[in-house]
Order: sequence, then structure tokens, then C-alpha cells
Amino acid sequence: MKMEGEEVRIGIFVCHCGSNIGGVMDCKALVKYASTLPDVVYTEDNLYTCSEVGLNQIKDAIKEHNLNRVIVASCTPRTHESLFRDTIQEVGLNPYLFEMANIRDQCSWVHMKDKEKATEKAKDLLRMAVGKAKMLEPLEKIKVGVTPAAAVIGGGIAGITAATNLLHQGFNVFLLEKTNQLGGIINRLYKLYPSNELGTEFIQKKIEYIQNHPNIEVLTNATIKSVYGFVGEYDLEVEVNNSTKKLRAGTIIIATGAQVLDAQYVQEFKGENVINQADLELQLKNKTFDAKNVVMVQCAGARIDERPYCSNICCMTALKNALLIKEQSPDSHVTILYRDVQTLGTKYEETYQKARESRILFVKYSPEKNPIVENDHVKVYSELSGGKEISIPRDLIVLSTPLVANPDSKELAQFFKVPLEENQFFLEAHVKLRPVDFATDGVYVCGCTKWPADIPETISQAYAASSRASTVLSHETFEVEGSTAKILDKSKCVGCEICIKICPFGAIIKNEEDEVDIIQVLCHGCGTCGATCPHKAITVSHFTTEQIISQIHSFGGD
Amino acid sequence: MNEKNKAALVIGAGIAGIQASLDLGDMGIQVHLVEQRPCIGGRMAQLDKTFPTNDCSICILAPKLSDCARHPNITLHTLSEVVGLEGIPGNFEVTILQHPRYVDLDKCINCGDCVENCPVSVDDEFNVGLKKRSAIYLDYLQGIPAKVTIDDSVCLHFIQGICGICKKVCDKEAIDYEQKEEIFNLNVGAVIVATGYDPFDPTPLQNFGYGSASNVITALELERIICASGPTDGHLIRPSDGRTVKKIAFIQCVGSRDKNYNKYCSSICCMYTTKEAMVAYEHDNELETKIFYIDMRAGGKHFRKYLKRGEEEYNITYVKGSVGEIREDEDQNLIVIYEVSNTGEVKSERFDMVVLATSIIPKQDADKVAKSLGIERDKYNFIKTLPHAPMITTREGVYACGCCHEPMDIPNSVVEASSAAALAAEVIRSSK
Amino acid sequence: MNFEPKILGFLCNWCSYAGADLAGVSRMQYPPNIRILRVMCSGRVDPEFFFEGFLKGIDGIILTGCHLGDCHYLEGNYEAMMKFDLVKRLLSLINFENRVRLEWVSASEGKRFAEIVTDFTNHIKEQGPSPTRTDNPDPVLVEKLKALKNAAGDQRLRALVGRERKITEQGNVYGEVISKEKFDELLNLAIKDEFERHWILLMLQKEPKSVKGIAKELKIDSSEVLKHIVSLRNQNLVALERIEGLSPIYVRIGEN
Amino acid sequence: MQVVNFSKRNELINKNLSLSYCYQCSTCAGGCPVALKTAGKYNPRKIIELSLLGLEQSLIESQDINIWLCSTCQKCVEYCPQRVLLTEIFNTIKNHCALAGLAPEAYYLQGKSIFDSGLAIPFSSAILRRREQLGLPLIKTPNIEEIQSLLKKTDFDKKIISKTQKE
Repeated sequence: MKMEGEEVRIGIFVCHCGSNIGGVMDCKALVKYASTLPDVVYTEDNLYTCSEVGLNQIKDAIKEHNLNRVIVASCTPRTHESLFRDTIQEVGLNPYLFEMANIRDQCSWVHMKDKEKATEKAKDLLRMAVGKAKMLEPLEKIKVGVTPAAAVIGGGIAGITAATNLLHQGFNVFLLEKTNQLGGIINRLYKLYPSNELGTEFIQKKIEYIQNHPNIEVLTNATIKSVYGFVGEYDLEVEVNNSTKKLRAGTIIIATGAQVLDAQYVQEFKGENVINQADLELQLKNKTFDAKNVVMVQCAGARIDERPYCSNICCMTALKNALLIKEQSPDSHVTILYRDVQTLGTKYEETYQKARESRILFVKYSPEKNPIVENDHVKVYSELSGGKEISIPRDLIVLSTPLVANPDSKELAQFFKVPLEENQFFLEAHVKLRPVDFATDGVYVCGCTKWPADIPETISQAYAASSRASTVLSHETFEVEGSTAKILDKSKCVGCEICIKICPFGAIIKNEEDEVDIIQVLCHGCGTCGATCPHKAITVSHFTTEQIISQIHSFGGD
Repeated sequence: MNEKNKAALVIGAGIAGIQASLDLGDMGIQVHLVEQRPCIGGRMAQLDKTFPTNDCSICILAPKLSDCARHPNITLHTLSEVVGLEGIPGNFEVTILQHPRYVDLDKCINCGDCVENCPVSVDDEFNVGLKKRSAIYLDYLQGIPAKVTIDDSVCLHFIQGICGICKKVCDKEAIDYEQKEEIFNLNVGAVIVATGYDPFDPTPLQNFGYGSASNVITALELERIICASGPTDGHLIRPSDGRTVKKIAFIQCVGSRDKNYNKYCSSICCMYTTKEAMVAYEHDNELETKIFYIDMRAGGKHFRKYLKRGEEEYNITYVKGSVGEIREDEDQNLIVIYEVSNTGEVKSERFDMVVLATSIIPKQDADKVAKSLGIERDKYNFIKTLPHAPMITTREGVYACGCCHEPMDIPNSVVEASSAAALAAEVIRSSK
Repeated sequence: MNFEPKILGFLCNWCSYAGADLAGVSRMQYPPNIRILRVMCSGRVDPEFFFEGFLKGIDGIILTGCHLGDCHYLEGNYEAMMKFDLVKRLLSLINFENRVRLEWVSASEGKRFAEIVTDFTNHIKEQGPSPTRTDNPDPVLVEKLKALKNAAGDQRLRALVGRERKITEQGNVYGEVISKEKFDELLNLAIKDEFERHWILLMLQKEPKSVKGIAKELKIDSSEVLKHIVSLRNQNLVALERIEGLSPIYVRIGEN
Repeated sequence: MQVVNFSKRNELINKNLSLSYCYQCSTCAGGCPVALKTAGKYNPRKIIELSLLGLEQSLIESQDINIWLCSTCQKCVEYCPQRVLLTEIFNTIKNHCALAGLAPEAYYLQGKSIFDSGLAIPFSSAILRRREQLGLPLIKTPNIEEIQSLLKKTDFDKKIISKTQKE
């Protein structure tokens, strides 16, 4: 695909890489061969093409011989492509008009004993590089403007923390809260671990701070009605107290939290005076707690077929409350029926030690023989005694019920086109290395929205989400690689939407005219859409079908 | 974007330090990333796979390494350490000591000629001593910067004044024996500490036989053994006789949750053990694995599902309860003595290999680092942080992330790295 | 027997290409027959590419990507797997399925990459040169390959495979999930149809033919050919040219 | 079905705070030579578990687990990651049993011998003859009164009466 009116002029630079390539294959013969290839107008070999000398030679040759494509045959593009691209750009050549032939890592080094064949292979690789280079097109990096504001959805500790950090960094924030009050779950908690602070005091200070900040707009009773746009420019329509409000933000942070499963939904442990940890916290907070024999049941409604996950925070919650009970009434007896005590790290394991030393009794049970709640005692089959039945006196049962996803999580996820996992928690881009990102750029997640997390964890994640958001908001424009998907021929598209469905980044959409369109800033350039489109209406720049086929043909020979 | 912005200092270029640097760099803030070792990458580079996705560790790390090296806002200082920090948040003066590499970074092309010809052979730290390296060496194959380094503590030129082969064989004239230690100062607005952890040496736990029974190894050693680019090319074989392994016992909480050594929980062992057992099984589908645990700690995302898969698809048996003793028989098999806790029965069972999930401990030089930064440590020697904002240290403007302040897995380290970056950005941006 | 096969390797940038580089850094030796073509993701590899390669006399083609779950682009390698499966099914119609391979190679598996290449090269050596590579390739085989290439580029198979994961995992537009077995059955039928239709089109491109004439060359039942002709006529790809005796003669129309 | 006895449990913890440290890791059982020999019939972890639950009936009355098999080799104490002083806890329990007259008969006989003669193994004429043949010196008879007053101070005399003797 030649540029109109311009003849393709390819320059080839063969690197000896000292003896790494030069010691194995005949670089002079390679250069000679290269000069015979079509559209090649200039060739040379360098001892080290990547050295200052080598790079200058490339630049000089481009100017002198009017080269408009450059091929370097040397090491691997994974380490050196960017260097050579920058070099040709310095003398005004579009950086995408560059191609590499990997004749070291994938040739001289792996065929050291077969010098002749290595040289033959290198020739083929050069020919293939020419095949690609002659089809290369100049590409521009894509830029979109960024609105320096974030919309934070959810006014609990996660949302408040993220919002505060962004305010401190100098950005504007819209904080959207579904209920009429900020603070989320913490409003209902008594004391917090591991600091033992009062929950309300802890959160009120933070709420007051942001409410008085000039650069934030806090919207309570707010429901999202619609979302348009993409990274840099999201337009949200929000219903606030029966009126519609429109706002624009460069990034979105989802911090909607989760819900505590109510004790009544746990079939296994029904009975009089059966509550959950959240209820217990309210009793402790309102000083209505009055029980002598308390039995807590861990994993109540969790780690079962219906809800197979561990809710992560219940062990520490139970330990905290058990210790508070012991503090309040040292003569009471607190028993914790557990499956595995989850007290990771330094402080939590210490809490578990402290709980044992404070005479809290721990009994391990197995779900095959669940504890049976009776009126004044609990029958327990201690797993460590081979399921022997023992009875524990009780007047109160506290179930450690899991956190469950919000019922409207699916709806919210659809607004932002981000995925949920099987328990309806939000699914991040990569559990390992992109824990608060989504595949869709510009949308971030933190706290219990994505998995049960305690307060310290939630705060860390909230800061992390604001950091990620700041990487976008800090720039006036958001820039992406030029090698993205593009529609080749609109008339070929039949609107089957297969590309939309397979794109993991949400980069392909149907626009207002009901036409398939690519949001280039969201495209990561994998090219799967191009390989998939039934009508070949879409391709990916820099790895177009024509370019690849040309490479294949160059190898196969005509 | 704003030239008035102060730079940030990040200490430690493991996954936490790298993520913090990338975030700050992407925010348009200049970053000085200081790393003690010759290459960046840290512990994660040593791992074969990562849980719960069983991603190849280097595959997902390598792009971040090169992003870091190529980032216009990030300056790498390898073989360097921070020796002093003066000043106030927004205006710190930091002193850096850079050790000589004896190799010109601009000239070295990592061709390996010097490495091939170096006559010295010493234990390779990256492969936890399971492999040898030369005195001039590349930290690890995929390491960045992809440049060699001379270890002057073993190099014959430096200890005996002889040899000099590397200098002779280097076409690029990259070897420079004259390089000296350098001390320089940087002005930064905020500091992020991400110095990571060391693995605990289980030798003192004599009942487990590490150090005396050669087929008792640590989890990190297994990680290298099963890694395709490790010392055995990824063949799961016994150190004693090279025989393939058919039955492995994994023992949890080795040195962790133990008042005699480290009272705390190391947080990651339950999960990485299952991962190692899975990966080992992928090497040999006849492999039988038992994992001895006290409490199976799997609260993270999809961790329970992961363990279930281990049990159902990878022939892993989870045994509640730790092990009393490990004895070695005449064939160097290991006899593990343990209680079947639900019956109370005590059994002895033969295994080909035993893997100890050793705890995470503060870095050997945690003391020095903390002193030079003027920050406090907790009773375990980890960096002390606030309970509700675990990145905030005792010195304003200095933040910690990852295992330097508490044991944690990679996702949490990455989260904390980003959050430390957010806090550092607050300081830097409010103190222009 | 000094056959040096021509082998093409499609490698994804993030895992496999890095693994191949690692083999180099580690100086692992393998046969010099492979030529590596870098793509960003194994999912980029269009089924057509394989046929382009074989038509140009390449003897074996290997596709490698990140291990499942490791894809840099999340799920591109799953898409690669679906497409490769289609390619294999198509190639089996001309007994070429042994000339392609799909492997997962991670960035740390330099040795594994070298082993795979060695093994695949030896395997292709055993297969012998591709019949298309000889001086005088069997024209029927070439026609078949062309027909397969066109089938792989045709919207019907592409749409089917493009929807495969959705249909077999999440369900079709009616919400019904079709089992993998059922899907494969459908796919095989479609493959057979498309192959025959594209072959017919190529044939008619050269010269108009009767149903009987086509059936004879294709070695399939006339009723099958008639079915194809009806379908192709509906698509405006074939038209009735004339009637010869009692036999209608068909001709290729429209663009290629 | 036994009921968790919080006062028994607290009583034991009050005597040995380290009992509360236990998190039931099984290291003691796995490291116990007697447990290995008896395939776990004697099992230090189970004794600790029963103690934590205050299950007096199993622990003392019926002696489900034979606490008397402990050889006091201290391996469990050495290996315990939580520094539970198992053998001390066992002593407390043994003393409970002894006082309740529930210890094995041999312990009472031996205790009585110490109380009566100051000797764990009383002289027999055969031993004395043998010593003479080997030219060993005569053994001095200890001051029984002194010993007995010491033993009484520690309630030893009350512990050496077995259940059968009581009856």
C-alpha cells in the first residue's frame, strides 16, 4: 500500500553486534543480498547499529538517500525497536516506518554451529522484513482531551478516601452516593480494628473534611441514569432528588461497596437470639448488649455451595467483637466456632493470640457436621476430636455472615461496560498486576465492590484507584499507540457485532448512527478483531492483513 | 507536565517499587528509582508462576520492567542504596551511594562473551545457590538493564590483581576496572520505601531437617527448580540424586506463627504452596501432593476456588495439622511424622521431597535502611506504619509499600504501591 | 533425502516471542528452518494466513501464544485456539492437518521453545515436502488449497468461529448454550459445504460446467452439487449460462 | 454428650496460662515419640484440646486419653510454636487425677514407697546382696521423718491414696 505519489525507498542496516552476529554469519553477504531486494535503495553494515555511530549512520543515510522505510537487522524489537523508532523520528521519518529483523536472538545465537544455514535464514528474515516494510504506513499516536475531574461512585470509606486524595492532588471530584448519607457501612460499626477507634468518629472527621472542600461536589440520593464516553471524557446523567444532573469527568472510580448478609438468610443456623456481627456491633454501640454465653459461628452462609468464597474480613470482625465483649464483661464466655482462622500478617495474628489469651474459646467445626443451634446451648462436633459431640451453653448466637455483592452491581457494571465475576463482585483487569484497573481505560475500582475487604485494605485500594485515575487526569491529553484497530471498509460491515463482543477493552462500539466504530484510545492493538471479522471490514494498523500476507509471501517466494 | 514538580524517590525496584514508579512517572512526576541489585525485578522475577491465575511470573513482569526502563520520567539507579535523608516533606535532600558496576552501561550489549570466559564460579543468588555464576555476570536472563556486572568480592582482578580476561574479550571495551563508588545527592519531594523481604532460613528448626536432609528444600528453591529458565531447566528433580519426584509434602508456617522465630503470619504461604503443587503437577501428572497446614488462609479473590481446583484437579490432599518431625532414610527419602488430626492417629509417611513454606522476614539490612531514612520499625523489624493507612510511616513524606512493612502477596503489594504513589503525589503537588 | 523444510512460526509478542528470545539469550540450539513472524497477539492470526503460506510452498506452520489465562490482551489466545481449530479441520480435508501446530510458550520457556521447534521441524521432515512445493504441483491439490483459503476467508465460517465462544459458553441470542460437541458437528457440516462451494466457484471461474460435470470432478453426489448450486445462485455468485441438451450449464458471476 | 466446662477450663488456664496459647497445630502430636509408638492412642494435642474445653469427664474421670503415658521427654515443649508448656499442664492434670484417686495403681504404690521409705524402689534383699558382692558401699537410710514432713507440705500424702484405697 504505497503512499500516493511516493516511491518506496528502503534502507537496510545489518548489525554485526560485535561477533554475536558477525561471528556466526556472513554480514557482508547479507548486505549484498539485501541490496538485491525490491525497493531497497540503500544498505550498509555496522559493527553496532545501536551505538551512537550506528544511529548517526542511519540518520545520515535517511537524509542522504531520501529513505522512507528503515530496516535494522540485529537483535530483538522487544528491547531495541523503540530506540530505532526514536532515531528515525529525529530526522523526520514517521516512527512506524521502521521494521526489525531479529537475526541475533532468534538466529545467530540459536544456530551458532550452522553458520551457513544461519546466513540463509537471515536472508529470508531480511526478505520478510522488506515484505512488511514496503507495506508500512505512517501512523500517528492518538490523543484525546482529558477533563481534569473524577466521578467517584459510592460515598463510603473507599469513595471518601479516593476523593480526598484526588482533591489533594488538585483535581475536581464529583462524589455520588446512592443513600442520603455519606460514610457507608462504617456508620453502623462500633469500634474499628486494628486501632480500636470509634467508627463514627473515624468517618465523621473525613466526611466533614470533604464536604467543606471547594473542589468537590457531593451528590447524595444520587442514581446514575446514563453514561456516555470514554477515558478522558465521560458524560454522566445522574438523578438527584428527582432532578437530572449532567456531569463530565475524565475518569471514574467505582467504590460502591457491598452488603452484609442478614442472619435470617442463613438457613443452617436459625433460632432465637441469633444475630449477625453487624447486629452485635449495633448492640455494643448502643450499649444494649447483654449476654453471658456468646457463641459466634464463622463462615455462616459462606464457603458453602451457594456462596463458595471466604469473605475475608469476618474472622477479624469476630475477634474484635469477642475481645470487646470480654473487655466489657470479663466474666462472660465467648466461643468462636471456626473453620480456618484468617488472621494474616503481623497485627491480625497478634489479635488472634490476644483473643486466645483473653480466654476466648476456639472450636473448629466442619461443614459436614454443622453446629446445631438449640435454645440454651449449641451442639458442636469438634472436627479435631473426630466429630465428637460437645455442648456449649449459649444465650446469644452471633453469625459471622459474609459480605455479598450489591444487588444493583450488574446494572452499574453495564453502565461502564466492565465485567463482574460469578459472585457479582466487579472483576478487575488482572488480579495480579492490575488490581484496581479494568480492561477499559479510565475506570477504576476499589474496596468491597470488587471483593470483601476490611478498612485498611479498602483505604489502600482507594488510594491506589486515585493514583491510577491521577495517571490519566494529570495530563491534558491521553495518548495511545498508533497501531490500533481501524475500519477498513464501512460498506463491508454488516453489523454482526462479533468484533464488539470479542474486544476485551470495550474499544469497539456502535455509534449514534448505529454504525460500528472504534474508540481508538481504548484499543490496545491486539488485532483479534481483524482476524475475526467475517467480512474483513476491520483490521489493525501496523499488523494489517496485507502486511502479514506480504511477509508470508516474501518467505514463501513467488 | 509541571516542571515545578519535585521528583519522587522510590527505594527498591521489585514489583512494588516498579508499580509506584510507573504510577508517579505516568502522573508526570520525575522518579528516581534506587535498586540495590544490578537489575530491577526483585522477588517476583524469581518466581515461576503466580497465584491464583498461574500466570507466568516473568511474562507479566517483563513488560513492566521495560516500561520502567524506557519511561521518560523514571531514572534508574541500580547497585545503589540510600544512605541519608535530610529535610522536610516536599523538600528532602537524599544521599545515594552507588556501587561500581565496572561495566559501562552505554557500551555493554550483553553479548555474554565476558561471562563465558570468566574463570570464577560462585553461588548464584538469583537461583538461591542452586546454580553457579561467574564473577562478571548478568543478574538474571530477563534482567533489566540487560547489562553485566562485576562482583568485586569474587573477581580475581580485584581480589588477586590477576586475570583481566573479561576486559580482553570485550569487543565493546565496556569493562572499566577503574569505576569507583559514587556518592551523590538528589532533591526530592517524597520518598517511597519498597525494599521487600528476605526468606527465613529454616535451618534452626532441626525437626524439619533443612540443611541436613538434602531433599528438604524451601519454597523459593522449588520455585527456581520448577521454573523453565531455572537451574534444572524446569525439571522437577531431587537435589540429592536427580531422581524425578513423585510425592511431595509441603509444610506450612515454617518459622511463621511461631513464637520461637516469627510470631506473625506470613500471609502468602498457603496460596503459593498450592500454586507450587499445581505447577509441579503440571510437570508430572503422577505427582501426589500433601499440604500440611494449620489454618488455610485463603480470603483473597477466588482463592477458595483455587484451592478447590487444587484438590479436584491436581491431586493435592490438604492435611489439617503441622508436622512433628521429618527424618531421612538411607535412600534420602523423607519420613514425615504427623497427626491425622480428626482421628488423632499419628502416622509416618514416606515422601520424595519436602518443601518448607518459610516465612517472610524483614530484609537483612532493614535496620540500616530505616536508620538512614529516619523511620521507625515495628517489633518485628518491619517498617512501622499507621494501622488505618498502612502506607504511612513515622516520618512525614515517607511512605512504605509491599513486604517491607508487612508480609503480603503481589496484588496487595501492587495496590499499596499505587496508593503510596497517590500519597507521594499529594505531598509533591501541594508543595510546589 | 536432504529435505530442508520451510517452516513459518507466528509468535505473539508478549510470551512466545520473548520465549524465543530467551532461547537465544540462553544459546539453546535448534534447527534453522523456522522463520518467525511476530504478531502482537496470537489472536491476530487470521485463518487465511495458513493457506497463504501453504500456497506459497511453506511446509509447516506453527502458531504459539501465551499460556491460556496469561494473554496480555486477556483472551486473545482463546480466540487463537478457536481459529486454529477451524484451520485444522479445513486442512484435514487435504490431509494437511499434520503440517500445523498450536503451542503455548511463556516468556520463561526458552528451552521449551527450542524443543518445540526441534520437534516440529523433525516432524515436518518426516512428513516430507509439501506437495505444493514440487516443481509440478498437483493442480487439483492447489485448487483444493485455494478453495480452502477462500472458505477460511468466507463470512460463514468466520462468523461461526467468531461466535463460537459466545455460543458454547454464554448461549446464543435465544439464551441457549450449545454444547461443544453440537457446535463441532455444525462446524464440520459448514466446513464441508463451504469447501465444496468454493471449489465449485473456482471451477466455474475457469469454465462453465454442468452439475454432473462438477460432481465428477468433485467426486461427490450430484444432488449435493445441485444443493450447492442453488445456494450459490441465491448468493448471486453463480448463474445459469445455457442449457446443453438436458443439462443446465452454470457460470461464475460477480466479483471474486 | 459433654458440656464445655468454662470453670474447669479457666482453672487450668489460671494454673498454666500457656494452655491458652494453643492453636491446635498438631506439632506436639507429630513430634511425640509415644504418640508415634501408640499410633496416637496417647496424643498430647488431644489432652490440650480437652483441657481447653474443660471436659473434666474425658480428661480426669474416664481418662479417655492416657495422660500417664507421657514420658516427659519435653519434645512437645521444644517443638511447640506457641510455647505451650505441655508437660507442666499434664502435671497439673495428673495431680488432679491423683487427688481424685484416679491415677494408675502403680503410681500410688511408688508414691507410697517414697513416702514410707524415701525410696522410689525399696531395697530388696537381693539388691543388698548384690551390692555387697560388687563391693559397693552401704546405702544410708534417709531421714524418713524429714522426708515425710516435706512431702506433707506439698500434699503428697493426699495424692498417694488411690480410689480403691479410699473405698
